[in-house]
Amino acid sequence: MNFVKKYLLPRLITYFLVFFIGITMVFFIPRLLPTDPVQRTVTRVRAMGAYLDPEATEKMMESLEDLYGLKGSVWEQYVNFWKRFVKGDFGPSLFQFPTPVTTLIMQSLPWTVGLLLTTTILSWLLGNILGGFAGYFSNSRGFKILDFFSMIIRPMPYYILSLILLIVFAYLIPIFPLGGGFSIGSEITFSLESILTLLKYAFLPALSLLLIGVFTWYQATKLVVQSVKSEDYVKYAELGGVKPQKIAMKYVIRNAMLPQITGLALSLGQIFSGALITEMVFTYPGLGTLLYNAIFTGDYNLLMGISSISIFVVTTSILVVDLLYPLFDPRVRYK
Amino acid sequence: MAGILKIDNLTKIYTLGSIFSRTKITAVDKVSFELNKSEILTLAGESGCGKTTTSKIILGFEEPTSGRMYYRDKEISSIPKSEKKQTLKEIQAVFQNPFSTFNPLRKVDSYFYETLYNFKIASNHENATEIIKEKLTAVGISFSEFSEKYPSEFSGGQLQRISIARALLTNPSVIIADEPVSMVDASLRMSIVNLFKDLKQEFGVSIIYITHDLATAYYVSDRIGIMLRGNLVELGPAEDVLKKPKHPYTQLLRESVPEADPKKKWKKRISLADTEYEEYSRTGCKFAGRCPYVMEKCKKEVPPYFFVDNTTVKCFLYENQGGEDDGLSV
Amino acid sequence: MEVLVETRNLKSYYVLNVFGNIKTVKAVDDVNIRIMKDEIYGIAGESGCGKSTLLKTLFGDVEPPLRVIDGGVFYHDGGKEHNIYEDGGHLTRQFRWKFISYVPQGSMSVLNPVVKVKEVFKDFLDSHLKSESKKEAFDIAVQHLRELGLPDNVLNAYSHQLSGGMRQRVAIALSTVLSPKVIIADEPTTALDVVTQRGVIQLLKDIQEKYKNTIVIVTHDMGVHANIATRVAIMYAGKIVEESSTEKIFGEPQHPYTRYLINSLPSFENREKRTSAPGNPPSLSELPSGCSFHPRCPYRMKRCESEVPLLKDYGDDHSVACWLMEEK
Amino acid sequence: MKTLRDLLRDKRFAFGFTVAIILVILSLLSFVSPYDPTRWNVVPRDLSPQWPHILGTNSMGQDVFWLLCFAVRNSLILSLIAALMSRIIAVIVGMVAGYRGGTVDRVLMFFSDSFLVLPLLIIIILFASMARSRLTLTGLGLLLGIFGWAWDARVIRSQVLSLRERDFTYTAILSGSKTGSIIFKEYMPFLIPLIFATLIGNMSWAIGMEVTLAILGVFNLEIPTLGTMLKWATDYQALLLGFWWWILTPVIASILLFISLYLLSVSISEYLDPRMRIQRIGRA
Repeated sequence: MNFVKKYLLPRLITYFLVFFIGITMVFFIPRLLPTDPVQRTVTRVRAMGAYLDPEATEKMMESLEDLYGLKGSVWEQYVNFWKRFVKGDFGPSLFQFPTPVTTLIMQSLPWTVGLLLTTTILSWLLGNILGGFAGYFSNSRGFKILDFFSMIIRPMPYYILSLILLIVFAYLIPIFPLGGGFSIGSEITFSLESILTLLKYAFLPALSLLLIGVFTWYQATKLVVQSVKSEDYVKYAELGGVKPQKIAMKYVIRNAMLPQITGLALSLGQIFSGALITEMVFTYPGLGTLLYNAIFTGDYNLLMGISSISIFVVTTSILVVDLLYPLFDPRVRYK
Repeated sequence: MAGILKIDNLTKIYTLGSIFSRTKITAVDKVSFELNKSEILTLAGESGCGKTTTSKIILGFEEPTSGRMYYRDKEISSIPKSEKKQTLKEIQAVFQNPFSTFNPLRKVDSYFYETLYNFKIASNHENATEIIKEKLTAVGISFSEFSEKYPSEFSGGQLQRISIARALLTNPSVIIADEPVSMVDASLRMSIVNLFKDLKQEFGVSIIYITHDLATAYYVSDRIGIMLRGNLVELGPAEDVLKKPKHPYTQLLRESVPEADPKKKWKKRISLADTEYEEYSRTGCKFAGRCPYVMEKCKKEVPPYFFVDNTTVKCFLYENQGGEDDGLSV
Repeated sequence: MEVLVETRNLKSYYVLNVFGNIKTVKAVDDVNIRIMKDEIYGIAGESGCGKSTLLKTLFGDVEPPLRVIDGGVFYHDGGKEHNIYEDGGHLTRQFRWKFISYVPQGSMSVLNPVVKVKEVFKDFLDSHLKSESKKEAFDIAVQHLRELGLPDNVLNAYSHQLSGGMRQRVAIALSTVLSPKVIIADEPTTALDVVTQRGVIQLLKDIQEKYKNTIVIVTHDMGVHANIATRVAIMYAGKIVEESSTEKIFGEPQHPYTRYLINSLPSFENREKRTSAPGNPPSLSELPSGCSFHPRCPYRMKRCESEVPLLKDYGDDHSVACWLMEEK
Repeated sequence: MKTLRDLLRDKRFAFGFTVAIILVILSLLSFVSPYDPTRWNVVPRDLSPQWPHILGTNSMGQDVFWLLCFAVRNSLILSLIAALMSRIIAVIVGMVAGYRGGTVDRVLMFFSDSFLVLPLLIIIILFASMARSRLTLTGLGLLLGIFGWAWDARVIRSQVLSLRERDFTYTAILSGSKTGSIIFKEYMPFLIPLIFATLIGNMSWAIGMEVTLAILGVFNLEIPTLGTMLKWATDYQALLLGFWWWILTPVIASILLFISLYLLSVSISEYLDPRMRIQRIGRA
């Protein structure tokens, strides 16, 4: 049926192409740069004082090259990079040596996804509703205050806001833990008590993501709503004596939501990066902290693994959001 | 009277949609006509009938899918690059909305000086101002009222006259006016329409007048062509086409024009067309869906042109009366 | 004949603050009209003469920067007279769609694009009827649509699936669903093609003959007025300059501006040279003194430049606002 | 100057403008700084704010106030490089895609979409962590410039698309002007305000990115910028040791910088919106 052909197929094609470009970029960037990771690891090992005779360094360079997948011509490396990627194998992590990169990522991925999913959806909904009503009933006092706050919080990058929250709520008024995802030693069961501690630890990172998210969507929706408010069908409904609340919800917000859905899809990449940084400030055990350690220790394979997985997560969630769009907009469903 | 501009089987097909779902819309379907020297030819029809697309192709803003155009008996596409600018100079245009004809952030007179310098008509500022003054008086605008001003500082009527003056700068032999008066107030409309008639007599300019308003078309033009969904269905002198319309669609159009006379109210009731989309893709005659005299033949075959008392009409009703004609009637 | 809607020296201006200086646009300047039962009242005039603003004020759709400065609009409903601008204009909501309804310009986006047409009908009905009578009111609406010759599947379609003409006929059906006494139509056919326009006007005339209600139609196309209106008022620079039956307006126009307007209209009768009124229409924020047409009027007298002529009835319901009539 | 007076009427612009002026003065002051920002232990360590060290000193023996002047200056320079670089790419891509249309448009927009959609932070981190200490100020500026153009290319493209359909493009063609002069004479007056507003917005993004990269330790820590200042403060646990002035100075300075840049870009783009300018022409 032509809906699939017209809407679905192009979206799928772009999804695979964007994904392909992302992974290729991740693959080629390290190879373009002059520094050779093998050389750097060897110099670091030598700096630690261990004396290596030339032939031992030779064999070490040999095994490192294999670990880094730097064997053979660039094209062969590229092909077997994809082969291993499909199997989900990024080679072992150099810092925590034998454990493969994939298991490390799988440990921290659920944390990030959990935090990200809840805060993004919550902030999107809250921001839209608030922005919708602010746009429609724009002169009431309550929304003036919200405008002021959104002007303060929206421009702030994720790191600065998380730092402030950390200082205020964990240092000056220590009601929240300074970091981490759960108290050391307690294992995660589904008992009420452990869920509560989980929430306590996750509260500050979630709050910082939520604040920026809500206010960004608040402002975006307010702008869209103010333009939708002057559309003919809204004027016509007002002239027809339809109740203002119904107009606000069914006419204004429902139509203002459409550009916001594409907006959500386009900004997922940024929200993901923001989440990583916020996790770092609160040492929340998600991908962010893992990424920080990977950079700190120069763990090349882990870095490549995290980049590829994040590209996969982001592009897939954008595909999902894109596929949700027709449910809201009949103009796409029926030609 | 040698034809100054000849259009032969012009066709433009738009393909919409991405590589997977291709939908084809024939905006202009084998249109042929000839524009004589110092003549006003009207292309009239409802919105979406292809009249504006045709004008865009003639002005070179759109590429035709097929068909040829001859200017002074030379095929336009075959004119070498160097001479192309020369022909471009001789075909000018006047647009519908005066306020979007000029860039709101630039002074209006900058276009005038630019045109004169680009086409090397004037060498220096004084000589250029001289020519501009002359053209402005031709359209009834004084130079002082015109110079150093932005478009937003003029009224609609004034700006449209200035747009006509700009088209006259290069002493064109063909002007294409796309709905030039539909945005102008009714009471001022006549003064601009009269201006077109004067230009024809005074400067011998041939004008292609694009409109949906048949009454003004009848008042100003020598010959009228009626277009429907990309087809030129009827072409002939204004008197015959509008007083004795032959094609059933022209008859419907003629009757549906609300005349400013209470004695001439509509009598017959009409049924509205099915959605435009069906009419575009219809095989055979595009009017078959609404035509009161529809025959089986109309639905299957595309009617050819027939030449009946110096009007070309594309309808089977006239199959036996007039001889077949290749649509290039004088 | 019973009066339904009446204005008494109504003045509604746009008060604009353009970068510090206050500019008042006198869109409706001291207008007195009486709209009767069972007639089609046409308001003609060029763009920018204030006819749409008059319509908005008649319907009670007044939002800043538009403000009613003086006078009032009176609805005669059930024997009582209500001035809708008496206490802040909130009175209008109870009259909407029951006593007076509105047909918008035939623009593309009049119906909510993301819901089905029947949802829009439901919204309009719900806000005016008690809950239990909604179901059968909706059935009346469906039956109503069928009477107006609209196919049944229109209700289940989305507005982008309908053609321009169809969308406009749905808007007209919507405006008549609660059988109001007065229907206000602001340029209902301007955005439509000639043939579709004829179909829509034919529909409006059928409705008026069937329900014996009143239609107030505003358009700059004199041909439309000739075809549909029983009485026509000519508006110029915020004032009504002439008002009479359609035959008289077209047959023997008295006001110089009306005469220019009628004579400048091309017709299929003959192709003699037609002249339009000299000069340009004045801007509503800097109106000339006295009669606002005097700068362009060839019969200008001393008096026209200073005194504003009042709209006076000079016999068998033909009123004109021009000092020439006093001389006759 | 008249435009400035008009702009100052808008409260948001007034606030943003004053803060920006203060920061620019700070960065100019850095040229007269008595201390060299890269040398340590030039002043007694860990002094709380008192004369002559208005903002106190840090654990590395540097005066926080003069360090802040250098930090603001370098951050502004970095963001200018990044913003100008991304403007050039955004304008070229936006113009070509908007004016040419067809497959060129589709391919260019596909690239801009993929740049928009991919988590750029990860890719930039990959890039920066490889270069690490050799990443100079201009190096990072160019890097951020290469990744910062996607969103604005889209905005410029849609503006060019709408301009192309306007009749005055055809009037210009009929007046014999070639594509080049059409773009400069006809479209530039519309595009300049857009480019200017997005430039400031991009500067704020670039500074935010620099702070993030510095915290991640992928930037050369010798160059004093807002990010590296914060990095040193957090590494030396300034927070726990109670040196609040050391950590709060970069935090507050960057908050003020972000807010002022945001307010400037919002109010300027509103002021320079073509519709408003046309209104003003009538009045001027």
